[in-house]
Amino acid sequence: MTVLDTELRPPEPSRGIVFWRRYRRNRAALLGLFIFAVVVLMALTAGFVDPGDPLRRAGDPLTAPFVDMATPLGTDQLGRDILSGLFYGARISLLVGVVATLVAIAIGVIIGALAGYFGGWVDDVLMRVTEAFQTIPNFVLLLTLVAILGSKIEWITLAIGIVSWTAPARMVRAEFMSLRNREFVDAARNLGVSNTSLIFREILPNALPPIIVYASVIMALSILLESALAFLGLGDPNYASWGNMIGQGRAVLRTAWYCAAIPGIAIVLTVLSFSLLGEGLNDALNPRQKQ
Amino acid sequence: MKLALPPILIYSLRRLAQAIPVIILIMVGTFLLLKLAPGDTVDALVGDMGGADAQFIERLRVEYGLDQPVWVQLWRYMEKLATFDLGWSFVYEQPVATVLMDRLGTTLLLMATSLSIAFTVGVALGAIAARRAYSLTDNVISTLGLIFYATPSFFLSLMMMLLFSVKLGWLPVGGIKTIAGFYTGWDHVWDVALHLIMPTAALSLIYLSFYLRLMRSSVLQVADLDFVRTARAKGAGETRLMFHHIMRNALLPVVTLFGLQFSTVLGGSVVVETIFTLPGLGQLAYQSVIQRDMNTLMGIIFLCSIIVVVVNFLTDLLYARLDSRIELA
Amino acid sequence: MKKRLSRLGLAFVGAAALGAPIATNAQEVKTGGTAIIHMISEQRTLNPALRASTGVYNISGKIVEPLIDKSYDGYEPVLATDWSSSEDGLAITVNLREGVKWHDGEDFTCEDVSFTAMNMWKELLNYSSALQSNLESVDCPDPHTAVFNYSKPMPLELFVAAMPDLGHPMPKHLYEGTDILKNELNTAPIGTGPFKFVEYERGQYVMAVKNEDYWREGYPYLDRIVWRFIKDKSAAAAALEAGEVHESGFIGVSMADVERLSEDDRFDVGTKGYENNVAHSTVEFNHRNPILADLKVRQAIYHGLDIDYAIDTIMRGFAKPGRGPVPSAGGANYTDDVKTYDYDPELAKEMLDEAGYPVKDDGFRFKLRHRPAPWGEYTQLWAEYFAQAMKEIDIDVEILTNDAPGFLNGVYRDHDFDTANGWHQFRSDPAVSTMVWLRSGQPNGTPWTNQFGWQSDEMDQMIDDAASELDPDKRAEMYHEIQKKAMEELPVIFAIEHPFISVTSKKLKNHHNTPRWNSSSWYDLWLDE
Amino acid sequence: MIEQSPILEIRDLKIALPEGSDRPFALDGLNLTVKPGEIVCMVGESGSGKSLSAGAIMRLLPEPHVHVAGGSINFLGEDILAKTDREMKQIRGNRISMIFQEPMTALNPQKTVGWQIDEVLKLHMEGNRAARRKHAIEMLNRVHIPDPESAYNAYPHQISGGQRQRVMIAMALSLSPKLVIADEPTTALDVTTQLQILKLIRELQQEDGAGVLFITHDFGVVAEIADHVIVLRQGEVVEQGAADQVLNHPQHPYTQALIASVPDLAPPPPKPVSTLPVVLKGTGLKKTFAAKGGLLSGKRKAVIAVKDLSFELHQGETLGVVGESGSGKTTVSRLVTRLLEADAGAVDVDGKDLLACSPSELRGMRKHIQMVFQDPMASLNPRKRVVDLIAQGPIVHGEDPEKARARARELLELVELSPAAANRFPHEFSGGQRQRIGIARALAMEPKVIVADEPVSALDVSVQAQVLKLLADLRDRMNLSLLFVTHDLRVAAQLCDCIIVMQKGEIVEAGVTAEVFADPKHPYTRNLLSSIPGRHWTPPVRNTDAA
Repeated sequence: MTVLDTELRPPEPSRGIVFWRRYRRNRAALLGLFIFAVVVLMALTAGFVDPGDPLRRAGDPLTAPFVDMATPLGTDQLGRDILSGLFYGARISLLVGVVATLVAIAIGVIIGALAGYFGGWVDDVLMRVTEAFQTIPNFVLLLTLVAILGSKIEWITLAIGIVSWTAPARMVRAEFMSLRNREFVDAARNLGVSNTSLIFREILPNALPPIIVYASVIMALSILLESALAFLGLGDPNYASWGNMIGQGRAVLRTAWYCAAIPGIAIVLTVLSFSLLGEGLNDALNPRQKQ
Repeated sequence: MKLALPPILIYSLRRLAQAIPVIILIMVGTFLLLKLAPGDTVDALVGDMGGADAQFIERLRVEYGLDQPVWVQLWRYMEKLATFDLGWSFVYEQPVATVLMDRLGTTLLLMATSLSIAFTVGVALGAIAARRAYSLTDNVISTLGLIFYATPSFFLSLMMMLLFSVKLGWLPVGGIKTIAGFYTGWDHVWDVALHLIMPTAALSLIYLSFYLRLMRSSVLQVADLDFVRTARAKGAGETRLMFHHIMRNALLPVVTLFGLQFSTVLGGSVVVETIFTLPGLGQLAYQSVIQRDMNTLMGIIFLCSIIVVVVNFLTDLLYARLDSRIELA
Repeated sequence: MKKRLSRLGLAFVGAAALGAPIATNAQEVKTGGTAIIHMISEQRTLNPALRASTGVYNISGKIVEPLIDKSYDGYEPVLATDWSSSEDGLAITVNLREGVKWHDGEDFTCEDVSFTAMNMWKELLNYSSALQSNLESVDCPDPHTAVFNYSKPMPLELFVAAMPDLGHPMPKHLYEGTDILKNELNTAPIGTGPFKFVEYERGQYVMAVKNEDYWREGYPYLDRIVWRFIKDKSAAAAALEAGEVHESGFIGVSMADVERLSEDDRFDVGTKGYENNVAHSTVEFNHRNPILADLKVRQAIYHGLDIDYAIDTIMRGFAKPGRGPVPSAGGANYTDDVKTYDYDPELAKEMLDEAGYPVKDDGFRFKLRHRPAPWGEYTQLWAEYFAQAMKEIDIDVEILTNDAPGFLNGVYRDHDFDTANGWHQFRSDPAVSTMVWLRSGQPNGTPWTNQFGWQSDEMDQMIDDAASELDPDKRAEMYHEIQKKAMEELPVIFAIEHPFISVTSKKLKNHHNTPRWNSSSWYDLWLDE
Repeated sequence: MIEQSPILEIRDLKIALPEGSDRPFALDGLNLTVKPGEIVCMVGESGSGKSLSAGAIMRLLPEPHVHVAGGSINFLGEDILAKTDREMKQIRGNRISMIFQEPMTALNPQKTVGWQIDEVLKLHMEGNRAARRKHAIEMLNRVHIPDPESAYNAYPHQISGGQRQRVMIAMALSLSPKLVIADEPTTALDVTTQLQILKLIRELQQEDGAGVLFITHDFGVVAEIADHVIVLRQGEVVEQGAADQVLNHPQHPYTQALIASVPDLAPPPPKPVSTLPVVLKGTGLKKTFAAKGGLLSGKRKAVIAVKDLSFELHQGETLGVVGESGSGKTTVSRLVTRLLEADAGAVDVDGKDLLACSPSELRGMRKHIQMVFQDPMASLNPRKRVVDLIAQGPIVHGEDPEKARARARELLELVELSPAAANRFPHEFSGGQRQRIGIARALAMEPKVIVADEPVSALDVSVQAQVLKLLADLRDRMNLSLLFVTHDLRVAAQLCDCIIVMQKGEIVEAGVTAEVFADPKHPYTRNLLSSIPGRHWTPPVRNTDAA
């Protein structure tokens, strides 16, 4: 034997670097990241680009894009600046996307973790509840929740989170079921680690990668759901949101296409970026599926 | 198996026994949830009428039993439901069962066509993309899939309507048939098909993209499995590999998704049915929510639960058919 | 802005010229064909004696006829031939048309009127049950004479004005002994009208065919009418353009499309035919809020609203500023000699300062929780404009969006709002419509009534007096006074008066030739195809 | 014997790996000849490139990432590398066929056995359905499948692992190929089955006169079957020659070291019967699993994993639990640590019944009985640094975190790892190193008993030897008591003082290792012992120690 097994390999680069290396191999994912960065930047700089209220009257109603440089992307029916709406809308869309996703993931993780970890009747009960939620068409449930709670953006976001948790719950449950009998969990249990620690310290971090990837899907769907609500006139009119802009813009679609089309394209691109981001994350976090 | 019943029947009964608590949970939950909403169906009706005087409103409430405590209302409803009586719709002034049956056909037609198109086309494109992974074909298909996925269905619907109905005049704007057309036989079928093209497209594209992406990764995964290597070592060609070895195994996760998505599609059809004025359950559900038409909404949810249970049962059977590892007997 | 505003006038003139039957004589009438009419909402019941709503009349008005209809020349006898009142106003005698048959072949008689009046109009019909609450009996001295007996005087003018909407007799022989509310005929009506009900596909359409035995000889011209339910306004516009629909009434397409289609020479676009169906876009105050109980604040808010701008952008010029509870279409009862509030944000700010509401550190004077009615595009836009305009005078507005029951409940039952907006329809006579906005003592939970916590004994007295005044001139005078007072005290802002707008294919002829055309029987409508 | 022309001749074969791999060539200069009727064994540890050579012969390399970069492959005198895809399809399965390692995954789960055999015939043979069916059943007969007719219609999951491998062999040999490539065909099988399969391959190959290229990592198997041996290391041939020559007179140091790593079948001399106290005692342990029924059968069948098991482990002693898969030996390791709840019985650790403890008592008791797990990949939480992994136990039990970490670093040295390893994550280590970390983790608790569940079965033979040596050293130095679960009789022979032989959840034989090996009483034990591959071959005297 020439090589001793106890010799260490050269240290590997940090997780972050490895992650980034894997991520950047996917060129589409880089594009996704770029668009996402642009959207985030828009959300952050909204206050600099237009310090005023994006809902105020900024010019003559229905000014076409590139006509008046005070409102470069034109104005809507009430003379609101579309560019400013686009920037402030990025905030709302991201907020809805991120918070609703967090809500959905949080509920999903708790339910899925308990069901998957304990199994037995806990699993049975929790899965029946999950099935019940899954059986009700989620958009109908969303409409019902919005009918109950009203169209405040906070409630809408919460409601979107509430209708989106079943898929992550099932994923977390499946992950937990496969991880709970892994040897490292047994090893930790054998050290005397408590159930709570096993669930949250040992298993959860290992169950997260597919959930993180799926989060990008929820985020995308949340934005689509918010816009569909707004389309049906159930958006929160106190904020400039892309969904609201489309919802109102469609009334003037035939005469002032830009009112709906510009935020529409913004939604398509944002959702697209989430989706590409998700694929990149998948490549980076679950490297088994290699190119 | 000691009982002399055929296994499929026993399995069905077992599934039914599992489904009943879920359905009861759903029904009670929905009932109480809807009761939390401000206002009731009388408010909605009066709003629709353009107003009414106070006695009239009071009388309606008593008539509809809305003056009773919630628990009494719930108990009465569940009692009736236990005999499969879905009650009376105060908004439609018809038995809920009639209201639902009127709509069910359209919805099933729309959902069935959308899902089957999404499924077949998605699976086919996904398989093609996976077999030509990372080529131009794959990139085109994957990009299309992403765009389908990212475009809100209402946006797509409006754009299609603008193009195909208004500008080109090829397709009707909405509805399920030409109303004063009085078509019969194949003309009628053709007429309905024409009306369904755009709604089907609008509804199916996002699911198509789901299936496409899932199928693509599933095929890529299965193609890496050992038995595919075995088949290749046997001298099987790529086509044979695809159809005899990869396809069936790769379809399994897609079939699972299919079962899970059925109720989501019903939700998605709310918007599409609204835009294309298709008299389906999705639109009915939305209307029932904003009209607080408890009985109708409960009926829809009930019907939907049953459909979902049946569809899941069928996908399980299909799954068992596809996956010989699952014993049928 | 001024240019747009003039459109309203033009539209009326143009439509009037076009609508008068004589003017179309130049063209020969064609018979046959199917008219397809867009309906934005679906009432689901088609019995006008159970539900008073334009959505019902729009369809069933062709199948079931009222005793009296309204024309541009006044009231037009339909199933009634003439009517008179006793001196004391306690009995109204109506002579009925002879030789009229129900669609199932039975004769139409006073028994039908009596049955319907006592069992439906008085008991079950919204709005009508208040109107007919003093109705004691309907006697039938002979098959074609009906005598309405009241316990308190009923002004004949009010009775007649109510009849076009609230005076549809239904066949006694098909309703007697049944549960009226669950009678199948409520969704498949049998009437005396020029069209017979054929089928009702829920969510899709209602179809009616020509009544060959119609009492007006030689009518109707059309073979068939189909009402299509299209909820989405953009889809409706597309259907109009694709020729799949001939008419869309009650602003069934978005205002932008109204404007666009008005420039399309395939369509007649106008407000004619809705003189009986004018509505007000409102701003409603919750006077329980001490800030809003202050008249100065309400006046300041009115000064802060640029009504002309709102008419121009939201209503595309198809409207005019409101002048109180009676619209300009209200005939003799209307006056424009009232206090007005011009757009003047600076003045508004001054008034708010004076009222003791200076701008605070957060940049606002106070905050209003505003509930907009969810009646579609323009109530929504009007709410957003309201919020926009209030911010200009440093009032913060939070809009609370709800669906219809949520809104009605929030405003009219729970009173959980500061301001609200919606629109309310004027039904030819102030006594049966807008007065409920001002009269106190309305039971809690009754929508579109004074649930604002505003109470004025003087106003209540004026309203009661006007309602029972039998002399039309005096009555009109009283309503002028009410309007003046309402504009001074501003319990509600009747901000914009807008008639409804219809988009009609030019293939339809004789359309919009009565002041409640969409609700009328269309016996003379024809299609040039 | 007449010198026959070779079936396969590989000259100077080079297989290139994708850029960024740890070496440029997976195989660098492979020379090899397979003659008719000859079994050529290619031996090497993981990563030696032995499986890729099979891929190259079949032209089934995952191109373009991995591709042939030079050399020639001649099959019956024709250049394989010059063939078109079409021609290759004709050759594959027909004239060259392959047997794979994992018969469960190598067969399509969705097709019947018959269909899969029929597929080869359909692809390469003229003849109608009936003729093909007849041929297939004949082949199933030849591989000694009990009921060929019903096996023909069975799905792979419905037959046992050994039968599946027989099906693979039937499939591979059905067209009497000239060359059979067997890629670790018995690695996934139990020892008794393994022997049968090896015999079968030998038997059929002799009947057909085919050449066999047999790829394996196991010198025992080599000793059992090989005519000719090639030893590979890191893509390079270090030694080749006749089997006898290589096995008994290895020339190259690497070969020597590898052979030296093969545990000797001779058990250690029996220790005097221990008088030391019993540290672990199992009494009447029982465990039944509710196996999941089929989709349509609601009832779950009960599978008895362990029934009525009792044993004693004295301090400083190593007790081996030996058995094939399904014997319940792994369940035992989980029961005594209470990672699984037993249905009945008691486990006395240090005089206290572990199974009767309340959850909080249990947590306290756990430090007395620690475990080393089988899978070095799965047993370390990939998201934790090594130092935290080792220190976790003491910290949970109330040790000061700083002290625990310092101790963890010391333990790393004890298991012969550099202290630099402390701050790394598990994926940065090799399998053997990870197993050392696992041992350190168990030691950190200073337990009374260590339960080791197949701790070396996932390791290459040379690494295995080192880890076993470490375990033995630590045991002796620290006077550890070990419960050692293994399927490998050679490993058991080397380490265990006493053994328990299990079959289907029951102890069939127990006793001092040397005695059991020398004179097995139970037929099953005898069968096991006589199935050990290469049992007749005694590795040459170790002239070098395992280093």
